[in-house]
Amino acid sequence: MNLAVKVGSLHLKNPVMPASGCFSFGKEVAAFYDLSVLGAIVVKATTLDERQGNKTPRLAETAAGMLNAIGLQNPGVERVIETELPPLRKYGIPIIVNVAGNAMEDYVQVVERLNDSPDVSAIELNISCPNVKCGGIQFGTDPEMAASMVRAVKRASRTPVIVKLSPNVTSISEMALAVEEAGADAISLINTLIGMKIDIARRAPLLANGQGGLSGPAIKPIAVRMVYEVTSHVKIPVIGIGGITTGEDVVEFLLAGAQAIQVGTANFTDPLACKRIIEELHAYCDEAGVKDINTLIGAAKPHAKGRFL
Amino acid sequence: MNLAVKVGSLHLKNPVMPASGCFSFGKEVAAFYDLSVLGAIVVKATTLDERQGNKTPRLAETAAGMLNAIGLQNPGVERVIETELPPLRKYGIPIIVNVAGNAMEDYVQVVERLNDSPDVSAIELNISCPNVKCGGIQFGTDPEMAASMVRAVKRASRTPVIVKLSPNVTSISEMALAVEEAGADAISLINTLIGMKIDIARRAPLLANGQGGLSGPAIKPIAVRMVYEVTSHVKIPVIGIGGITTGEDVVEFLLAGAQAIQVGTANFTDPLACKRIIEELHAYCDEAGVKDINTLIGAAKPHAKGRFL
Amino acid sequence: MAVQRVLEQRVIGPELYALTFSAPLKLSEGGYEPGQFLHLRVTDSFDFVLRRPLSLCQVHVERNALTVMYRAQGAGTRRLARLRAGDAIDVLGPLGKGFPLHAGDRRALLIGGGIGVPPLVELARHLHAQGSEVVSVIGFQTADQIILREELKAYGQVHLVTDDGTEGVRGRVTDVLTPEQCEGVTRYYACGPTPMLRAVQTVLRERDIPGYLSLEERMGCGIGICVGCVHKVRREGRESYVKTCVEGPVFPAEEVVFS
Amino acid sequence: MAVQRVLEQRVIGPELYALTFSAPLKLSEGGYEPGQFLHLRVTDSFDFVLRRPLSLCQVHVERNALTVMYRAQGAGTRRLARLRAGDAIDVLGPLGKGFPLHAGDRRALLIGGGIGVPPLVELARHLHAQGSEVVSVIGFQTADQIILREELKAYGQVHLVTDDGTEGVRGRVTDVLTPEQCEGVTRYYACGPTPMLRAVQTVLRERDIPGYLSLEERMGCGIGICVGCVHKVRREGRESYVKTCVEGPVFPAEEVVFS
Ligand SMILES: Cc1cc2nc3c(=O)[nH]c(=O)nc-3n(C[C@H](O)[C@H](O)[C@H](O)COP(=O)(O)OP(=O)(O)OC[C@H]3O[C@@H](n4cnc5c(N)ncnc54)[C@H](O)[C@@H]3O)c2cc1C
Ligand SMILES: Cc1cc2nc3c(=O)[nH]c(=O)nc-3n(C[C@H](O)[C@H](O)[C@H](O)COP(=O)(O)OP(=O)(O)OC[C@H]3O[C@@H](n4cnc5c(N)ncnc54)[C@H](O)[C@@H]3O)c2cc1C
Ligand SMILES: Cc1cc2nc3c(=O)[nH]c(=O)nc-3n(C[C@H](O)[C@H](O)[C@H](O)COP(=O)(O)O)c2cc1C
Ligand SMILES: Cc1cc2nc3c(=O)[nH]c(=O)nc-3n(C[C@H](O)[C@H](O)[C@H](O)COP(=O)(O)O)c2cc1C
Ligand code: FES
Ligand code: FES
Repeated sequence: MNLAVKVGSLHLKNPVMPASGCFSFGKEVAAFYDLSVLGAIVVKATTLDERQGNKTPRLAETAAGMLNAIGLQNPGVERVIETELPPLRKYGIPIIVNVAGNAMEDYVQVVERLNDSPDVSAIELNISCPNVKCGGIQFGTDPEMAASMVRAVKRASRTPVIVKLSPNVTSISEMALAVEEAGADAISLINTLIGMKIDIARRAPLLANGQGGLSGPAIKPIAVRMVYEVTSHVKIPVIGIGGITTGEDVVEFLLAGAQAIQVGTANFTDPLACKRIIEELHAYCDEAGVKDINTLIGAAKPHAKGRFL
Repeated sequence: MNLAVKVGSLHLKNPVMPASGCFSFGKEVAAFYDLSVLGAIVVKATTLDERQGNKTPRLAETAAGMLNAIGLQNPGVERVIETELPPLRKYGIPIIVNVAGNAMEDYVQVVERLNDSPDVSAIELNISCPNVKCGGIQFGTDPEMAASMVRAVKRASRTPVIVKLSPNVTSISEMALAVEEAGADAISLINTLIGMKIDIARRAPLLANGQGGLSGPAIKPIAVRMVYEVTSHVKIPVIGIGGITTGEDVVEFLLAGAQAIQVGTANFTDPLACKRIIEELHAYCDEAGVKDINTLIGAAKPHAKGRFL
Repeated sequence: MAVQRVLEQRVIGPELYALTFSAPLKLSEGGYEPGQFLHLRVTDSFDFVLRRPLSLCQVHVERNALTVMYRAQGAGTRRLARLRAGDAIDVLGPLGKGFPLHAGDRRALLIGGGIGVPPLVELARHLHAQGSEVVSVIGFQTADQIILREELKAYGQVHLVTDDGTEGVRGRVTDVLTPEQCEGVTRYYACGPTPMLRAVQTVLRERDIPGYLSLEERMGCGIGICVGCVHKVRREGRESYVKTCVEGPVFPAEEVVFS
Repeated sequence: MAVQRVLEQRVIGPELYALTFSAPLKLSEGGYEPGQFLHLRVTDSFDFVLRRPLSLCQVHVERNALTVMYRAQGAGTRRLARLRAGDAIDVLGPLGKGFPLHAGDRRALLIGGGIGVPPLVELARHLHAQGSEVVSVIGFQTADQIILREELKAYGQVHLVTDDGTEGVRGRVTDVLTPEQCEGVTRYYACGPTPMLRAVQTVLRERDIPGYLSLEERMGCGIGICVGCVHKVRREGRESYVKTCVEGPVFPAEEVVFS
């Protein structure tokens, strides 16, 4: 049975990778299992300089989901390159670095700096973080700004550029088409939806930041719809993200058109989540007689080649 | 203790009403309890002519929520006026008619026809139904189209016009400001988020319509955020909707700035939901020493007058 | 509707269960019809915002209890299967319109497929009580799926069919609905998967036998407020979608339109 | 991490519970510290995507079991309170850094507020075992909230404080931390609500006594991957947010910055 997929020029031994910000830089989870089972690893958003992030509380639980307002806390690109990435080499899997910033120059500078690291397989451009005042979400909601960002980063980057889109837009396809046109090598979606919880005891928003990003199983139907819609409009590969918790969830995203997927919140509920999901995916293919997982991709679309496999 | 609130010129004995499409025209739930306990009643979307709606399956369950693609099945405005509304008179509560259509003329004609009914207290303009090809969602995602629709309907309507907004937009405040400016008397939000579920056994979208509208507890954080945001920008009253299941959920929406709320999906889980929620709200106010529920409205905002009550 | 007590959960086959709970109404006073359904809340968790419709299978007047039989196929029914005697269960119903009885019927044909068989048991009891002869044709995928055969035998002849021939006649229920077999049948009642209902409708229309079909649509509310559960019917030459939860799940066979 | 068995659920006060379950590690081999926490999955439902952190309170080496004590305040802990002996529970941990022991300490002052008292019991046992004198100051809102007094008495003197004076001294724990009382104290350990920790830090800084604070921040993962649980610390003159789940929950008091 073949679980290997390609995302552009990236070869993944299976379509499962952790989502940025939900796996830190890998070392903590490495205490639970051998990370080489993963399709790839996506590390926490990296900015030019170190960031402290938002005040606490940064987390809230919601029905089948959670809100976070971390605010991009990270040690800055230098330390990421020097100390965080090298230990990941030994797993022999692609390392994708999620890049964030305020202005376009920040992004370009981070990407240029990452060019020098031998460990980076691709960058994931985070123009969709809802949790910082100038966290790039304006780039994530305006197709023209997104396109110019992608052009600038593509010019600067040695490695493939995956653009991570925000679901907080009227038309996700319009955003996707704009970044494809601008040269993106792949698209990942979705980032979190903007949400809020009020602490009725304190009569104030629960999160110190007021609002936060909603993730988890609650958002899965929105993510599946966006993957289905975007893959019907663009030709570049799409990585599906949102509420994935089981192997069957992965199948759902693949059928909707995703080439690969990322697991976020589920890592918090269960540190073994990615490993378990890969095993479940394997078991599913076994039972369903799927010889090559690529036959599932897009198979839920009308007239899909794979539809009646 | 006072639970009564005003939504513009509408006087509600309490802020709780069923959401459109989740209570039909009331008679079925009337077999479970006396509808006069409700703050108001909002009936199913009404179109000019009878509509059959979409093929089945029309429903799917999701984590803490559900998808629906009913497609505005309704008997048409004539029969609504003749047979559905008169039996509701006896409850002595405001009757709000949710109005939908394709073209602007449809909406205006329905509203004009409703002017003749003595039973209508207000209309709720549904420019946000995601489940029909021409169901008005284009009016719900473009501020200028929304504004022109509101102007036309305001000119035509004898009763107050509540505009129901779609959450599937980049900026909910922009939509809200546009309809306020165009003369809306109130805003209700949110309608459902567009979602999808894939049936992995059939390898096809589960709903006959492909995509559907996501509702239920899963969307509550998004709804609360939008209510908080919109009430920070507009002066007209806002009715909060999305995942409300308990009295405490109502309090959360009021604190976020909602003047009243609607209960949708919870009616399916529990036919007594609205009645129970009103009782829970009463009990909450009792315990928390809230003498007038209006003191809760917007109290979670910084510098809110009610904040430190 | 009210919170009831689980009295018994019994395994009756592979992934097949019989769940008995206290009735939300006083059964000795009637108030229920065979063919109606119960709308069960799975748990009080948000994992299941929708209830699950299961047909009324057996009525125990002495214990004032009801039994449903179901296959644990999806997440909700698998969760129901974890209930144990003593647990609470939120039960709405019985709901909908059941199988109408016609006092003059001499010979009633009951046709059930798989997990569509349960509502036929209570129906057979009522038909038998009114003096109608009851003939049941029940089909299953394979022998280990067979349920309620003995219960139906108590009221009349039972023809068993399995897809794979592991027991009874090999084939589909319609294979048994020969002209000879249908001789003298005054009315039929069918419940099972949609393809079976469609085939039964076609065959028995040819034989000019009136009957009823119990339809299976996904339900939201179960009480007529969500308009999710509709099925197409033809009445007075006009096709329209009607709510199966309140106007059905049982419909006169000639009304039902399969698309 | 592994699925464990609940051995006992005991009510120890109004909305207060002691939950004992099989340990996910071999306790006779060590591998835990007082002050560490267990990260419990509430149920396998999506109602609770986040685990709940509860301090290790008691270690039962013979039974290879652990006890946590908690207040059922929100939805998750209320659900935990429904667990019964024999139920399964998914336990991650013990996690984090606990209270460091200093062999030379003559007199250790343990300060606990409300549901912050539990981790002090295992700490007291360890301190007592190494020969340090243990003095505990524990505060509660009111008399019926008092927990673990007898358990702490087994290791030394206990000063009881209640907000309303229904038992012990009326007031706050800091009211008891007089210069006389602190006489000879070589180190303190505190766990409780943030306002208490802040007050304790201030008072004992004045008395020049070094100590440790166990902080309470909302946790996502509990293992260092979400960066949700941070608290501000000052190290070498520089303030930064550190993860309380891996670098804490216990920190040297002088590092902790309350804003
Ligand atoms: C009137 C009526 C009577 C029924 N009686 C019985 C019975 O006696 N025994 C029995 O085993 N089954 C019966 N069914 C089918 C039963 O309702 C479904 O098998 C069950 O709802 C599936 O739930 P799940 O949690 O296993 O699946 P999930 O896939 O988790 O269900 C998700 C949603 O889809 C709905 N759904 C999924 N499959 C079906 C289906 N086949 N029919 C209707 N809704 C479905 C569920 O109700 C739920 O809303 C009946 C259905 C209807 C409409
Ligand atoms: C290291 C550590 C040790 C703890 N030890 C104990 C203990 O031994 N006994 C005890 O009773 N409590 C302890 N707590 C507090 C306990 O974790 C919370 O009371 C509990 O998580 C609340 O969950 P809930 O389901 O009741 O509330 P909910 O409001 O449903 O919780 C929602 C979310 O907020 C978090 N949360 C809510 N209140 C708190 C809080 N006060 N602290 C941290 N997270 C919170 C929950 O973990 C959950 O993620 C400890 C907290 C930490 C950080
Ligand atoms: C705590 C937390 C931190 C996150 N940090 C980042 C981040 O740094 N960069 C990014 O692109 N996305 C970030 N995300 C978004 C996730 O990568 C993912 O897109 C989202 O959570 C949806 O997936 P899920 O439902 O599986 O969690 C974060 C999400 C969470 C919950
Ligand atoms: C089955 C169903 C039918 C609906 N029909 C309508 C409708 O006719 N008109 C409308 O404005 N909204 C309709 N809605 C949206 C609800 O009124 C409400 O805005 C939404 O469901 C969110 O609230 P909830 O989470 O409480 O369900 C419908 C929702 C559902 C679930
Ligand atoms: S199930 Fe809701 S109308 Fe029938
Ligand atoms: S709880 Fe996730 S990093 Fe500490």
